[in-house]
Amino acid sequence: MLDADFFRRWLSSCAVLVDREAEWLTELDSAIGDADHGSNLQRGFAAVTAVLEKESPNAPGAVLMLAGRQLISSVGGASGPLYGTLLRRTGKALGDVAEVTPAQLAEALRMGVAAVAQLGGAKAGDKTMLDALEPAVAALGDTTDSFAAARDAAEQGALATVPMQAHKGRASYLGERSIGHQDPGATSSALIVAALAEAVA
Amino acid sequence: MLDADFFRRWLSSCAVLVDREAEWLTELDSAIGDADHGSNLQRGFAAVTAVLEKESPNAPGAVLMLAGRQLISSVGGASGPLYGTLLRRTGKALGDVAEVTPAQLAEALRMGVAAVAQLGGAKAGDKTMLDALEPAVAALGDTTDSFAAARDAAEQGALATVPMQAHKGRASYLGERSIGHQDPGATSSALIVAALAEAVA
Amino acid sequence: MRMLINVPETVVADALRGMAAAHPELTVDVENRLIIRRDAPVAGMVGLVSGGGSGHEPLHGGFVGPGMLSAACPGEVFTSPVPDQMARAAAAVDSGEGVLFIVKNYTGDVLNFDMAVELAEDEGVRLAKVLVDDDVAVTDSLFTAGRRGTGATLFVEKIAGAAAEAGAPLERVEAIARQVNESSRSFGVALSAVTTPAKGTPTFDLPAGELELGIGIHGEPGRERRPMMTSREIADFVVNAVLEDRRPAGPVLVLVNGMGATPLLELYGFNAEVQRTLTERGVAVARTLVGNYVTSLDMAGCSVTLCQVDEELLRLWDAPVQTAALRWGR
Amino acid sequence: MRMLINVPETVVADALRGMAAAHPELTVDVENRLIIRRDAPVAGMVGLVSGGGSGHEPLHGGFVGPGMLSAACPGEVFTSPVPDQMARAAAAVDSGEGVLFIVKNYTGDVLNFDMAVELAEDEGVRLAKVLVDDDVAVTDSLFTAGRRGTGATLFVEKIAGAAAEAGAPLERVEAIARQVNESSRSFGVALSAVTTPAKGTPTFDLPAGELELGIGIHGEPGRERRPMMTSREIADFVVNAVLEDRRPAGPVLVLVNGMGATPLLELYGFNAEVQRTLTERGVAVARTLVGNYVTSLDMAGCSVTLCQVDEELLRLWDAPVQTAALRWGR
Ligand SMILES: Nc1ncnc2c1ncn2[C@@H]1O[C@H](COP(=O)(O)OP(=O)(O)O)[C@@H](O)[C@H]1O
Ligand SMILES: Nc1ncnc2c1ncn2[C@@H]1O[C@H](COP(=O)(O)OP(=O)(O)O)[C@@H](O)[C@H]1O
Ligand SMILES: [Mg+2]
Ligand SMILES: [Mg+2]
Ligand SMILES: [Mg+2]
Ligand SMILES: [Mg+2]
Repeated sequence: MLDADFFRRWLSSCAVLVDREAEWLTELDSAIGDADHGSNLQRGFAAVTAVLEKESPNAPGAVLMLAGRQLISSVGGASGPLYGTLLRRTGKALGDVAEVTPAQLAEALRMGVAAVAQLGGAKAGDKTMLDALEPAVAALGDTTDSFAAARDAAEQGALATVPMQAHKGRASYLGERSIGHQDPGATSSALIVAALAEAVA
Repeated sequence: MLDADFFRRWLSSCAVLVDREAEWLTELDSAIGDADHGSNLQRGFAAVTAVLEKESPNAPGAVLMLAGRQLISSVGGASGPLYGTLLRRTGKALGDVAEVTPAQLAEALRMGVAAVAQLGGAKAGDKTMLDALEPAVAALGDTTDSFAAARDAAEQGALATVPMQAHKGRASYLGERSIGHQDPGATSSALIVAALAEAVA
Repeated sequence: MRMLINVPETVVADALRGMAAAHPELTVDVENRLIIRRDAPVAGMVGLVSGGGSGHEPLHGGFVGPGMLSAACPGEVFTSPVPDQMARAAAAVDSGEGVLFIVKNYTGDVLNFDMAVELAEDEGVRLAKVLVDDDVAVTDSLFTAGRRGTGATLFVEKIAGAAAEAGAPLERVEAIARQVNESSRSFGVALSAVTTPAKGTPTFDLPAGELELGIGIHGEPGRERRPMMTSREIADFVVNAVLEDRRPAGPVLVLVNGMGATPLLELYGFNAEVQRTLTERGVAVARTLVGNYVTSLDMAGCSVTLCQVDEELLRLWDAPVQTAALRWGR
Repeated sequence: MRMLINVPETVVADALRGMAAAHPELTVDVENRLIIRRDAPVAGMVGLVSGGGSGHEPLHGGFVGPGMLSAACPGEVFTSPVPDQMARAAAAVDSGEGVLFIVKNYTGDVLNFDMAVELAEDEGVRLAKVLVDDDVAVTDSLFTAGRRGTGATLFVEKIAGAAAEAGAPLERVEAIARQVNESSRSFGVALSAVTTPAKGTPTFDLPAGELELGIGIHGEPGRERRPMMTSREIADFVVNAVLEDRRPAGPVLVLVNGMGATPLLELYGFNAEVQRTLTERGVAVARTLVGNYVTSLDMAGCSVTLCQVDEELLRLWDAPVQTAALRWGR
């Protein structure tokens, strides 16, 4: 069973990974975007860490909803509302129980990812975070073992964005020139899913 | 004897030499000035050439006064009024005779150079055009043979500005950082004197 | 890094403090990142709120004041602001007549402003929203995020601002803003890439002697790279791109906009070529504005925006404006 | 070369054509290189003429109009104009009340304006001349050309312009201009060198990560090179240099001026540091102006000018001005 502490660990792993890879994310965003994805997420997850230190909700759902709200209020850009919605929607789906099963989390995350797709209007193949998030939630099963599979699927998904032409977000302005670059949002999504696997290890 | 045609030849040699060395003059001016000396003189002597094609005064004095006025009206910067005054004052000193002797020219040029010193307030050693002009007019004698000596003296004078610290003009803003560079104005003065030697050859 | 900054993290807050000091006629809320007309809310007047990533100054903060914006919300550099800013701005400028959000069409801006609409409506503010999407370098289709908002933002903010100042109701101000956007088209070129404080190196590599055609204002590369062109050739190319997308049926406002690092001397020279090519193509020019207004930090380059105007829009354009960056009339 | 130009030879004429198109409220004489108030000569008003090399835009042409200059004479890039221009300008703006020449203290400008004084006086115009020499980076001694004229030019032109507009006689306008210059001091820093159209490469080599202290506005290198400093450190250094030369005895006008390529975002942030250090040193600030006003083409960097003002100068500063680049009041 996964309790609020597990979710705090997940989010703090996210913060660590994003911090570590911030320069790379910004580098990727500079090739086909506006060179801010790394600093956006650094700022966002630092704010999440800070708010979770101040307020300590006891339910997984409340932790994620608080974190999501904080991302929305501190990131800006496209990724702020999108990742914020991912966490908020997932948290909402978890309800206010004190512990959730991996299967419940998998189901809730699928709803979170669907909410991202709906908000941004993107679908698989558009070269966005969805290209990492969708394979990840598809790989999630009934046990925490599946977190590692989700991580690998997200990583594969991020790599698979390289040959794609972007159809959503800033990278779409480049048309064919967006081909040949890895999508920054898909890359950070892979980090977030990797953090999930770390939190359970 | 030197007639109006000789002075036209001198000025057209000036135009040719300045054209050929314009980039170098600008380069020198970029080290300790504002990177315009070459284009300033190019513009100026092109205008002189043009006006002399239209109007053809018959007296040496008139040729130089027209050329000087044209430099003043087309160059701008420090060198426009200074070289303009050099030619105008020299021309004035030559009066309206149809031919002048080398000795008369030498005397007139000395008055021209003195006028430059008075207008700009500079003296030998200040790292200006005077450091080429003064040795040049000192080397001028009673025959046209002395023109080559004047050319060499001007060249030496220009080279001698390298170790000087500038006390006049833009280069003086640099203080000690002006040391180690050849003065652009002294360099163009050496060209103008070299043109004199060419005109007689 | 050739930047006049302390650390990348504080550039926006530092700039707001500097604006506060230079412009006592504005209310600058450094903590909440808002620039507001000192006299807001103005009784009987619709509020106009815009915002977007920083790095495009004077857009938007320099356009706050009588006759133009009621408030501006600056985000981090090239990052759209967060919904809290726009919701707070809406509350601060609402006199009861409602508030219009002017949003440049970028995914981030659209999403954050949409969330702000929800927040502000929860607070009881009546809201309308206009998207600016004038950049013809981007194909507007189902397979892109749509055209970007660039230079036309200035036209929309100025003209809608004049309408609001004159007491037009929300629906009318919104309709006018929409008309201005629909009548406007832009195209931009870069002669150098931009360096953001966070990255510290140019966002793309543009060798001297080449230029990028169809760039945006966020350091994104353009659609195409070419060997350097003359001012005359660039004017022909840019104006052609704009006119091919929309051929104005009447006189136009012209914005010859610098991207930040192109000297005014060059911009004015470029304007001469833009006017020449417009004349050659039979486009009548009503007014021309030349300067660095919708910029991209230290990018060298320019953009041209044409906005077809009828008598009403032209009257609103000419109406008095009193902001940090745009002032005339009274 | 990263320039939006046709050929170096025509940049000034091209820019004047572009200004003419953008500013129907000005008389722009492209052939004779003059920018003149449309209503000149104004009966009963002293004429104000300035000029200098191009490349410092909006100085001087952007400051022509009611409340500031009567005419401006642009030279080639970084090259002072020729006497014929100033003489012609003087004749065009003289209403019989005489004309004041405002001359930045550079050898070229001084010599050419002096020749223009002779020409104009021959035409019967009564002339006065004020030299602007505010740059404390240059030692003012018998062994230099004296201090350079930089940012204070804006203060002199604005304040003397307001005095002239108010009908002050030539002697009074001259005295006020002189007082403004004597009350002003500046210091500038460069974060990059400048590239002139004629040369096409930077005038000096400034590696990223270093800055030049004490630069002028013509691409001359400064007095000293140092490793890059923060905005806070630069503000301390610059303000210190200015105050060491002249400690104001009363409130000051502050100009935080960009050299051309430094983004407004950075300039405003720098202004925050300038204001902080002024407060720490007990200097009272009456007004602050932030922007690119006295520029050096595409140079990155900034300068700070302080001008001590009494009540009269402050009133004249606040008086209405209607030019392309500076506008307020009415
Ligand atoms: N419509 C969308 N749907 C899903 N993801 C998107 C969409 N638009 C952009 N993204 C993701 O957001 C990432 C960029 O995030 P970020 O750089 O933080 O925001 P911005 O593009 O506003 O600068 C992209 O790499 C992409 O993965
Ligand atoms: N006061 C002066 N007296 C004599 N020559 C001077 C003086 N000031 C400058 N010069 C000469 O003028 C040259 C610079 O000319 P130029 O570059 O055309 O003008 P500017 O300095 O106005 O750009 C200097 O190299 C110097 O030789
Ligand atoms: Mg981005
Ligand atoms: Mg020079
Ligand atoms: Mg962004
Ligand atoms: Mg010069």
